[in-house]
Amino acid sequence: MRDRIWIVAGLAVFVALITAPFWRARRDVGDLAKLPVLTLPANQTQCVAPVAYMRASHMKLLMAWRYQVVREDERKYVAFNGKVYQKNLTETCLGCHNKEQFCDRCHAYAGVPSPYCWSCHNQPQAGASAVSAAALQPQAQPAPGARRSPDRLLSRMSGWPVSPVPRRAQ
Amino acid sequence: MSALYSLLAVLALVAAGLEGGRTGAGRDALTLIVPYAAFTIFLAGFCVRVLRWAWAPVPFHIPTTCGQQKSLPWIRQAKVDNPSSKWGVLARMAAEILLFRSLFRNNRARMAEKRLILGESKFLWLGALAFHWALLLILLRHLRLFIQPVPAWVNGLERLDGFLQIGAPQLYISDVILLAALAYLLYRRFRDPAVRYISLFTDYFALFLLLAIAVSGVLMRYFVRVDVLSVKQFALSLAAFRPVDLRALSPLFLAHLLLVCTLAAYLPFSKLMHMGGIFLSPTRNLANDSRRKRHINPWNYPVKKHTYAEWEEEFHDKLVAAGIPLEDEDAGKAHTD
Amino acid sequence: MFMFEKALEGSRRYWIWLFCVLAVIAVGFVFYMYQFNVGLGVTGMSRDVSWGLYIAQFTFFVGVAASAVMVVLPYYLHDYKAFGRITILGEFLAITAVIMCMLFIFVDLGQPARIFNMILHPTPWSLMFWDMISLGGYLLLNAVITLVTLTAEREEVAPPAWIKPIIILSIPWAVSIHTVTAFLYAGLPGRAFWLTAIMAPRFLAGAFCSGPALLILFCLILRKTTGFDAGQKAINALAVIVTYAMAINVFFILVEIFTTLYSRIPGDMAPLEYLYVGLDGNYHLVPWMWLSGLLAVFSLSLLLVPSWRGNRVLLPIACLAVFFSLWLDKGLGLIVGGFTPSPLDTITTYTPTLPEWSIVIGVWAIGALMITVFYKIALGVHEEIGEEEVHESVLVAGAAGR
Amino acid sequence: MKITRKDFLRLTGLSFLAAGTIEATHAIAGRSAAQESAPRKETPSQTVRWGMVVDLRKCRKDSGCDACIQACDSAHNIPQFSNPKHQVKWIWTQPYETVFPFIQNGYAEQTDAGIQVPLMCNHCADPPCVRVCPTQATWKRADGIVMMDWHRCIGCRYCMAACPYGSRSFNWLDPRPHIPHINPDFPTRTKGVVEKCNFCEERLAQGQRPACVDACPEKALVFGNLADPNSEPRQLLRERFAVQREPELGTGPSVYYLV
Repeated sequence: MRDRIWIVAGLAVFVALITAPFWRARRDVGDLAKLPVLTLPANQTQCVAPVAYMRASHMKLLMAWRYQVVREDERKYVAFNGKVYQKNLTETCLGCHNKEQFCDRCHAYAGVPSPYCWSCHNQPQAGASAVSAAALQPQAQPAPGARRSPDRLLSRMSGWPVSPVPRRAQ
Repeated sequence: MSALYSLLAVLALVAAGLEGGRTGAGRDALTLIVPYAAFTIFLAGFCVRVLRWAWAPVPFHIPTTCGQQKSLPWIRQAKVDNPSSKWGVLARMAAEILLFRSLFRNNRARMAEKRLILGESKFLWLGALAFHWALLLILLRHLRLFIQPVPAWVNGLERLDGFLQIGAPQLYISDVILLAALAYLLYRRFRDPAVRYISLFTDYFALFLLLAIAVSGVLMRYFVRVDVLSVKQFALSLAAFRPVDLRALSPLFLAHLLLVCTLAAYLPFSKLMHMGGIFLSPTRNLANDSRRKRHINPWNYPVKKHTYAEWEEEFHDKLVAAGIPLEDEDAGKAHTD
Repeated sequence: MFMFEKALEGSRRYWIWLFCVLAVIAVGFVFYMYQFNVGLGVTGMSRDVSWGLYIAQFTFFVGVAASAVMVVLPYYLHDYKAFGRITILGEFLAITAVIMCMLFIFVDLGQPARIFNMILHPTPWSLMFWDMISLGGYLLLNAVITLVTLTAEREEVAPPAWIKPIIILSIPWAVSIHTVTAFLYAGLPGRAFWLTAIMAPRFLAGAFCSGPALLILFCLILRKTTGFDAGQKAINALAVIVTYAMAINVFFILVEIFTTLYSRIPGDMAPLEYLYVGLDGNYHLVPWMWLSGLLAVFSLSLLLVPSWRGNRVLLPIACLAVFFSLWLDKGLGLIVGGFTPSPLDTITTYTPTLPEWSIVIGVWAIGALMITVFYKIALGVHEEIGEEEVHESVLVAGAAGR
Repeated sequence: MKITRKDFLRLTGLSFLAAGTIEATHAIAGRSAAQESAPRKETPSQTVRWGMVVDLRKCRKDSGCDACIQACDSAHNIPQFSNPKHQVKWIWTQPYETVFPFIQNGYAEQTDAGIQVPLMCNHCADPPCVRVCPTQATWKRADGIVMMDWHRCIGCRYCMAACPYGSRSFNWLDPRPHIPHINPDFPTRTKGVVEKCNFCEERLAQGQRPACVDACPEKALVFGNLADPNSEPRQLLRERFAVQREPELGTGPSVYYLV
């Protein structure tokens, strides 16, 4: 009986904690649906893989490149559209993308702590040649060719091509 | 049988999540109606259950105790296991909630060499502790999707959890622990005939549901990647009550979402309410001071009494007339006889 | 974890001791975080002396771990009953020492976050891989053995039959952990000081005197603090083991010294000169190595005389001398000597720094914590069994005393 | 998805024990397992084996010269620590008598005494560092280069103990603040990993010679394919007396010195 006050208070605290994201969201309702403003490359329209794949799985590609370059001495990457790239974080990736305005902003938004890549890998001296700022809008449709992916179940689950990364990659 | 039915139920949920997003109406249902409905049911149901417990009468202190009660000064009291003060109760509840103290005492009886042996059985405690702590860590980590900007402590938790540099995205230790603990808890239900006998549909359903949630989450993180940006945008838009329809949300994510919503909506009606109930266990959250302090039932109404003496006085004359001995007058006589 | 509640009740003295140990661990942890953030540059190690106190301590405690075999073997293979009460103490000492070894390896890693690469990329041609297997296996064996035997003792039933082969397996396994650890060093070209076939035997001899010496000291401490009596017969037998092992250990060292000095190969002589007489004006370790040698001679002279060996005052002194002598020899000289002079004939002095010592002492404190808790559990189970058998009045008196 | 499944299997460790045992028996049988990175001797079929010949007579002419070291340091972001204990060296010099102690005889004219000999990783045919590395973070490539994977190194420093030439350095501290000018095209290292000369494999991949070879004003460093009898280093080795460092250890260094 005398404890009811404490129980109700505890319940109130619990409800407040659980609904905290809602209260926070009400406070800055204007900004929320906005995705981070990312500086996209000005001189390129196509990344080394479809955007949808890169957005979800760029880390897999980077790990595969890392393994192939360092351990297998394979440095050429033939992209899905036949273009050939150097497997090189600093020159190829950062040649187009700016770390602070691209990588870091997205990572901060998604709450992914900065990976340990940067404790060794450098940014190119000139910096990215990008100028156009654009909010990244989610793609309405998976990239073309998604349904042609060999692994149908996984493709269905993810909604886009599962792996343009060569199979031998680690 | 109940295990099979609950597995089928969970698989049906998974299938609904995977396939439900094909049509516009299905998407709306999965991304809009289900989350809000589930959250409402969870919140309202949780509050109702806790409040009903709060209004249940607990007139007396009835703690179960496991140690020496407070007694004579030279006898050492088990201050936590048998608390006599508010602080002792607090410590006891903390040990219960954070360390599962009661489960730590779990025993297993068996016959060996023609006698009953109460042996230790700590694996349930270990599995339960590992599961609950890993789940808490995972829930807190998910805050990165609901709060913008992401609080530093959430990032800190992620760093700690992903301390081991295994793969990219980095392996979370809590994911491994959660899956291992759930697998063990399920295995335990199947292995022990006694436990299997008392296991019901709901016991398996909760386990399979949690397992399905964990597996779908692990799949999304490590194997079938989803676009975290859209997921976060979707979560924030839900929180702001301005839901956006995102075609980029993958079927696997919808399945994960549906499973989580099911868990939330199911929780108030299930044994999973021990989440709130543990705080209200009267055998744990009261001090054992019944022998030192008089606990009066607070809602005792004044009972109308009619004592024998009053009755005798009322019928005094009739009793005398009938020759029945009176107590107050004859009492002395009887003694002297 | 198991029967852990025995460790949760104890006298005020017990809790004060635990608190002190925890405080030391906390200090060590703070220094480890410092090292983790800044790098191993906070230690005294260098490009030339690239292993130091951590690896040396690891090597020494592998020996302590392996020594459990010296009580397990007589008890299980030769049915030497006097060791019945202390086998569990030996096995707990092994568990503690192996965990300390793993911690010393962990704090020595430049990239501790990648430790699982050892398992993700198993490399059977690396001795480090086999060291991981042998240490991990030994830990597992001893954990299972102690758990099963102690549980059986507590439940007053005979241990299950399947534990016997596991106990027997743990005997060669104990030999393997120190052999593989010796092979870590002995298989390297260009490190003349380590390139010797007698390394593994010497390690084992050192292990079989330092470990039992520590066990004797623990038994004596337990007798003082808890009244637990290992039995004079057991302690005497352990002392004999220490004596023989120490004699063999000293013999092996002398054999090494002879081979090197008589052959007079400059590259082989240089590390010995550095350790025992100083090289090119570097006398850094000379006093410590001579102290180790003197302690060895001193302890041997005490141990070799039967009446002194049985003496309650002289025995612990001899054991301390054995332990400290080997600690200096293996826990300091062996590693630094292997690296000095460097392949390019330079001498870099190695002096452990304050953070390094603090981390090492922190790991010791973790060891002290573990051994306290383990022994508390073991003795708690003994006591519980004993209590049920004694007269009730004694029981009441015992409870009141506690 | 084969990749991730493989990773997953490795994580669970189910395949690990079985594979480990098989490989172990191979290793013990002396066949040293897996072709990819096991320590092994030069095979006859090898078509490329990179090697270096150092002409000490040419190098000696300009004993104050450190062009090769400078070139390497700036190409590979080598930190410059003032404390000698923390130094990182890929190519460095050491007095002749400490490098080749066996050549001293006490009576011959000490023509070479006191000169500085450039030293680097020998890229041995049978490298002890590769043999001891517990994670295959260092391994031998088909073209003879002893490579390092700084992503995988756990910093146990076993390779440093195993190398009989002192060719390996450890990052005792974060190197970045100690690099005078960062070359963005080559990664720096993180604290806690071992590193050493890589024969400029990143330049070889682009068809260039190692930085030190290009930088030497006297052309005292000659780089080429030791497996090709007509290569420049092979011609030099035919014509002149050459020594390796500590050949008696059986490591088979790929760096030769013309004395």
